Amino acid sequence: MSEAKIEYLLRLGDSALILGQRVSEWIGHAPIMEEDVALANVALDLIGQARLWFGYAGELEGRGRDEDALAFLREAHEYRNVLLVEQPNGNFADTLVRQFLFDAWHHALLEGLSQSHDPRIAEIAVKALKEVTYHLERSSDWVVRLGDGTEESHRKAQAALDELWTYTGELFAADAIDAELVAQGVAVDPASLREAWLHTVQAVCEAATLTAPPADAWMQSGGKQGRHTEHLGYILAEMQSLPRAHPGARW
Amino acid sequence: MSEAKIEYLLRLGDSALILGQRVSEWIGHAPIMEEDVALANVALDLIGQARLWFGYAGELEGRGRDEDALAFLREAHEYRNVLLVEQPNGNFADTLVRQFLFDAWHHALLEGLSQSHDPRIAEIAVKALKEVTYHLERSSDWVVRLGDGTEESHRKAQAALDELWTYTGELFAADAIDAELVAQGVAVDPASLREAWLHTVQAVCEAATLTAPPADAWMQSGGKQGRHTEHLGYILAEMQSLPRAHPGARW
Amino acid sequence: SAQERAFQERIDAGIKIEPKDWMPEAYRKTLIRQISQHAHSEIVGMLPEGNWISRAPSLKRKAILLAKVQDEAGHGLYLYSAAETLGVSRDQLVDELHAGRAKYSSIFNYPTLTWADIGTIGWLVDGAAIMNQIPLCRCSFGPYSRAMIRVCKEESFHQRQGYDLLISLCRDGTAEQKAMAQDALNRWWWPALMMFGPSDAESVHSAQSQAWRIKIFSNDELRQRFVDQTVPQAEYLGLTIPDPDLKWNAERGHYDFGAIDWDEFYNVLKGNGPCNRERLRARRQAWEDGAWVRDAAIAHAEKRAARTAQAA
Amino acid sequence: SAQERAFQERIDAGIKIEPKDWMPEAYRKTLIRQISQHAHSEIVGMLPEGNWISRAPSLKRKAILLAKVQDEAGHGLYLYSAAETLGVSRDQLVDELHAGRAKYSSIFNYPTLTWADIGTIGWLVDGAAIMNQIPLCRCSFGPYSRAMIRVCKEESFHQRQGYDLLISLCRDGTAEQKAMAQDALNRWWWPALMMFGPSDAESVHSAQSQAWRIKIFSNDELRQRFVDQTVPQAEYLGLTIPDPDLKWNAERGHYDFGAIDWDEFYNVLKGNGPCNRERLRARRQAWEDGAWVRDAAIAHAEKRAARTAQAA
Repeated sequence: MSEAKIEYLLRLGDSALILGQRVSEWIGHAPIMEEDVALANVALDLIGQARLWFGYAGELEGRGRDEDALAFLREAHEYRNVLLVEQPNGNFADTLVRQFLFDAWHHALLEGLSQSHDPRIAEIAVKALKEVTYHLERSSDWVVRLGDGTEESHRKAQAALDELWTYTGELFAADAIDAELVAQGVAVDPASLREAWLHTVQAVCEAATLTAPPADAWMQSGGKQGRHTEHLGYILAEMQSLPRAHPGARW
Repeated sequence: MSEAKIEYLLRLGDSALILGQRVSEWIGHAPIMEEDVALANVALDLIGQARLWFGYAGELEGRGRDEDALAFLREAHEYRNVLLVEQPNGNFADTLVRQFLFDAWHHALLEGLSQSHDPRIAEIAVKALKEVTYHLERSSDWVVRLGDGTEESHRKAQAALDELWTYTGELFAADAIDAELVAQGVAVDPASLREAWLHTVQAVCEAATLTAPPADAWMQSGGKQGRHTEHLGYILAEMQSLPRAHPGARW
Repeated sequence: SAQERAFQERIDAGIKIEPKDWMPEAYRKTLIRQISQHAHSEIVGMLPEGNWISRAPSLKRKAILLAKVQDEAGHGLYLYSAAETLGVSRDQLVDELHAGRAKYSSIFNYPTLTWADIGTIGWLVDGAAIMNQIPLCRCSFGPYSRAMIRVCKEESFHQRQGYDLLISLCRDGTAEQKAMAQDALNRWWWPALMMFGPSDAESVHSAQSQAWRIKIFSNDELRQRFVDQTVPQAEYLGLTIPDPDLKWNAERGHYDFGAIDWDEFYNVLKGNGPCNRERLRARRQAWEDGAWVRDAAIAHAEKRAARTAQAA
Repeated sequence: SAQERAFQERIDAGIKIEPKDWMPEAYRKTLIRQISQHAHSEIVGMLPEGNWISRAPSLKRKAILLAKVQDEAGHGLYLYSAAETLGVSRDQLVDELHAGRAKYSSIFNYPTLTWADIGTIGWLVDGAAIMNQIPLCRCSFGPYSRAMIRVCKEESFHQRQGYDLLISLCRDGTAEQKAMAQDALNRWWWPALMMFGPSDAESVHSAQSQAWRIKIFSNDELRQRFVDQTVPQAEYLGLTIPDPDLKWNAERGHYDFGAIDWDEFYNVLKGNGPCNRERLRARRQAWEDGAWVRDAAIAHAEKRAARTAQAA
């Protein structure tokens, strides 16, 4: 039982960490200085959330792995983040559309998890939900601004949406881990989030004059099960380089 | 004594390895398919040379560090390559101008080392010299082609030359290690290579209709002593990721 | 027609067709499609393996991998040359690839996720490629046949190197390294079997191509041969082939194996593989980013020619 | 003039000058230069530290570093706002930076080569900055003084965090970690001392700035104070300050220290530091790459305003 829960917590933590890592690559290079602040803020929130999920996962596991052991000493195939968050930053539209597609899901998920029968999960979800409410507001605003901005920004936002869409399918696909925890009232059924997500996405796309790709398009999957895209290995090589070079050191 | 020689061998090996690593980033992405082959060829030669220098360094050191321990288990500040080779690939002109500036020096250096009183060094240098003769021919040809090609290619080649020039100074700067080995007839005095290098560079620049920056421009230094640019850390993080993640494993 | 009959008789007699010989238009077209598809596969195939050059875990393995990817570029170049003897230019063929109109081997639309994938590609993907290509060394079109002889020699070398890499992981390696190899086999096994193409019942063009001797064996024959060859190799590595239906059939003298998921195959072919978009994008980008370099090379060659002419 | 006399009297009486007040043109210009230089330093200063966000070795340290770099962006923003009260726009100031006409603190032209550099920057660079800035909390120009109060509060927090990072490396860490810290100190010590500017004998503008109370202490005074504060901190870490001439002078009640290599200082100022070109290029690139985003934001705001107007 506990094993499924650990796996589930790693999925939550890994998605938050990898997106936080990606977003933080922007800092110092944002198109507007206010965005250096905003991007750092989102990255900080996500990394903070990852720490909470990892902390709980490590405790349940009881093998002495703390948040840093989980973040820095697992390989790509042991990571459980969704594929969406490991996609490259690309241009600002790619980054903000990725953020928006994730936020809309993350928000619905955390709303659900704040009702979890596991009080620790519920508590973390409540805290994270406050942050993610702001994330979603911000990324929605940007998608609208870019979609309904200039011709160039519209083209870029639409291209980003078309490109990233294929990674949204697995957000709603349940596997045995989900099923087990849903049955216990611990987790949320991913499929149940889809309607709310699609509703948000369609509303924002409409305001942004963007066209959401067909809901039944071909979808990639595998991230939650540890089958990633070629990008994750590079992210981890960089992120883990220092702890890996100094085994056992503390920082 | 041996310590200076080990240091010197690491300088030779590290420059070859890091340039080989940089060049190999191009494979599969070259502007002309024939260049995928040629770039791979240069990278292969350089990595082969690094293996020979490291092999000898490891033997002299006698602490059981083989070529892989030297390549994969040293940190940036322990690397002794010149700064020039760690500079980013940039566009094809940046890569080929970097290669040319290095080849012209490397060629003169290996010519000198093939007369080294250390027979092992002389032997490796003779072998490497054959390869580098071709490298220099190729990179000179490309510099001429790009410099005396289109307006755009001329502009890019000149920009690359202006950008990279500041990293050529340390190629000719001797320190205590050099002095000690020069006195023993083992190494070549870096300062003695400068004239031949400048002659090659000026001849190629002339044919390429490029203007070499002033010889007395401000020069960066530090690579040979382990003070690098911010780029090297990223190169090593990626290159070393696998051996670092699996301490003690053999591949 | 009489020409066609004479052509077929030469083929049946085992005489090679050379570029200057008369040939039916359909033969020419089929060959261009087949050879260029093969060339594109070599070129696109550089990408998944190139992905690990910078991260190869030893200098020797790095050199081997670099040399292998270099060979692939070389194979691409000969094969385009062989296609060019049929009256089409490399640039035209490459345009077709970049426009998404030409195919390349679907196997390269799978990602290389770990170092073990590099060994597994050598072992299975090169292994399957050789199985497909060795018969083509005897194909009817001279330039293609000669290119295949050279390619096959190098590829069997690659295959041995890939297998050797896996031996290091599986027989001499740590538990993690062996697990990495098993995971790679799990992901590459079925795609490798699909490399032989649809089963004979579904396969189009086969009969004509066999008559022309540009296809020698059927897809299913080759696939069976591959399975028979590979199973003992997996056993030696101590790896489990991810097929519960796999077992030796003493009666047939072959291994039986499970049903292939052809939906996946057609899906990847349609562009829905994990890396289709990325592979094509990487090649297009290389081409577009390199335009100014090619322009410069041409401009310089022209200047030089003009100067030589003036001097004469 | 009478106006000028009255202005100086207000300053002498410790009354703040506010943007709407009359002020001498030279006072305005000097302040714009000083405040914008400070703002630019915050913005460029994000780069050397940002270089390690992706590689921070623990999640806690990563969060701390992110928050710190975020604060720097925030400081840049207040400081540009303070400068804007003097009748110049942020875009104008940023253009000056990108054109290479405006200065920023030379310290950011040194590379961050190891993780210990992040701690050392917090300890020494923020330490020196605070030393320079605390007096400015009492400077004569209201918006600048208020910005400085906020900035100093956050920076002293950063300094403590930097020092704490070094404690982990030096007192609780491995020999390699401590060596990393010593190496960082060796590289950053002299550049940190140079942050206080040329010695008083060489310093231009100082007298007038002191009269206007936009400079409170002399460069040499502040530098001495910094050395006196820092030496015991280095001792606690067990690190050696790379200055053979450094020693306590009981008579003066201060540490004596060696001569500063001003050639290096002027060289870096001239653009020859290890990272001058890269820093400026990174900022310019961010600006150029972001142009379409800023255009989109403006276009959207205009569309929205037009729609609102139409609806009304």
